[in-house]
Amino acid sequence: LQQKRRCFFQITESTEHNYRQNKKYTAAGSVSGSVQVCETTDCCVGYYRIINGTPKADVLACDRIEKSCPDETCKAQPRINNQFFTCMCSTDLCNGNITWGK
Amino acid sequence: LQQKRRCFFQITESTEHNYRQNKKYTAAGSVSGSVQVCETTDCCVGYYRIINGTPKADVLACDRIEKSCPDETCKAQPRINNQFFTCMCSTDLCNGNITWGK
Amino acid sequence: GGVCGLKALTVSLTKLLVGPSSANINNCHGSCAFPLTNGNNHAILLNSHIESGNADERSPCCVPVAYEALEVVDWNADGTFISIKPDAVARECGCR
Amino acid sequence: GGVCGLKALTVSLTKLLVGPSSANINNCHGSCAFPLTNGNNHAILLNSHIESGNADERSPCCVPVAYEALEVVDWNADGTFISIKPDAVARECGCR
Repeated sequence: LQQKRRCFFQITESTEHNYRQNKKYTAAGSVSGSVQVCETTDCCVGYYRIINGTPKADVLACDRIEKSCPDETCKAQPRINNQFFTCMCSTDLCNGNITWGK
Repeated sequence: LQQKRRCFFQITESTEHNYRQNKKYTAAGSVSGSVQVCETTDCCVGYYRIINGTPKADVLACDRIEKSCPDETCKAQPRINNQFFTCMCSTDLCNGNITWGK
Repeated sequence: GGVCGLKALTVSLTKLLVGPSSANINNCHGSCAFPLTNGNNHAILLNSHIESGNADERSPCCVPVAYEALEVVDWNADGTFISIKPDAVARECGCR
Repeated sequence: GGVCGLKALTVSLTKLLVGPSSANINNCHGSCAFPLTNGNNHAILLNSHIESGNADERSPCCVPVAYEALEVVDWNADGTFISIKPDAVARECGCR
């Protein structure tokens, strides 16, 4: 019996619109507290927003969008001209510790 | 009070499909016997089929399709490599007497 | 010649149909280059891909995206018949 | 390169969206010359008009005619959000 992937879970209540849309991450697996047990993926993801030069976790969850995560640890990848960063990884709770490259 | 255009009316019961479709010509004006009084056009039309080298009237009616008829008399115009001929005209009962050009 | 839009185009129908002799079916002409004004999401993503240096990919094309039907006199072995031809007259253009 | 049809096309999304990093949106490639196999009535009439000697008219173009939506992570001033982008992935091609 294969163990299901466990990921850190967090969605931000920034606005009603964004929060409502991001509730869809809960469909990828059951959430208890800050941990989600993935039903449909082996990938954990983190989406970060850069505010005044500092990254802030916007979403931590089981993957719903990326579909692929070759790395075991969560390496930051820039998006939209460094306004956002994302990371994907394939070990339990790996999305709690993002690795920032140079 | 302008007089309504009168055209010769005839549709052929060649097949059920063609007859059903060509009943739509009756929407252009009321039919009594072989004459139609046009409600929506000033043009009469004739559609002829060439069978063994001889033209046979397939449809005579008030115009529904052509939308223009500069000539007073009905001059034959070839269609589909001379398999069919059509004529349009703008005087009463003018579509009963098609003029065959050389 | 301007951005993608509709222009009148009258075509002869005498070789294909018994009537009418001609009809305005319109056609779409114009540029679909960046910035794309009347494209959908696929066209926007495709243009972005091409602008990023992939010049060999098929670029968005200005084509009809909405049509009207045309009533004609069609023909078969038994004679002529009135027929409604769907999607015959272009009504709106877009980059696709 | 054959008649008008669908081909896979993977595009990078990292400049436009937060996720996914790339997606297969497909693209349409190929000939729409006579005889037209996957055209509608407008394309058939247009091709007939061009074949009759009007070579300067815009000829039918091989473009997507059916699409699927793509689920992405989009962004705004308040952060990221899951969004469904309609008409983002080409599913079927035709001559238009």
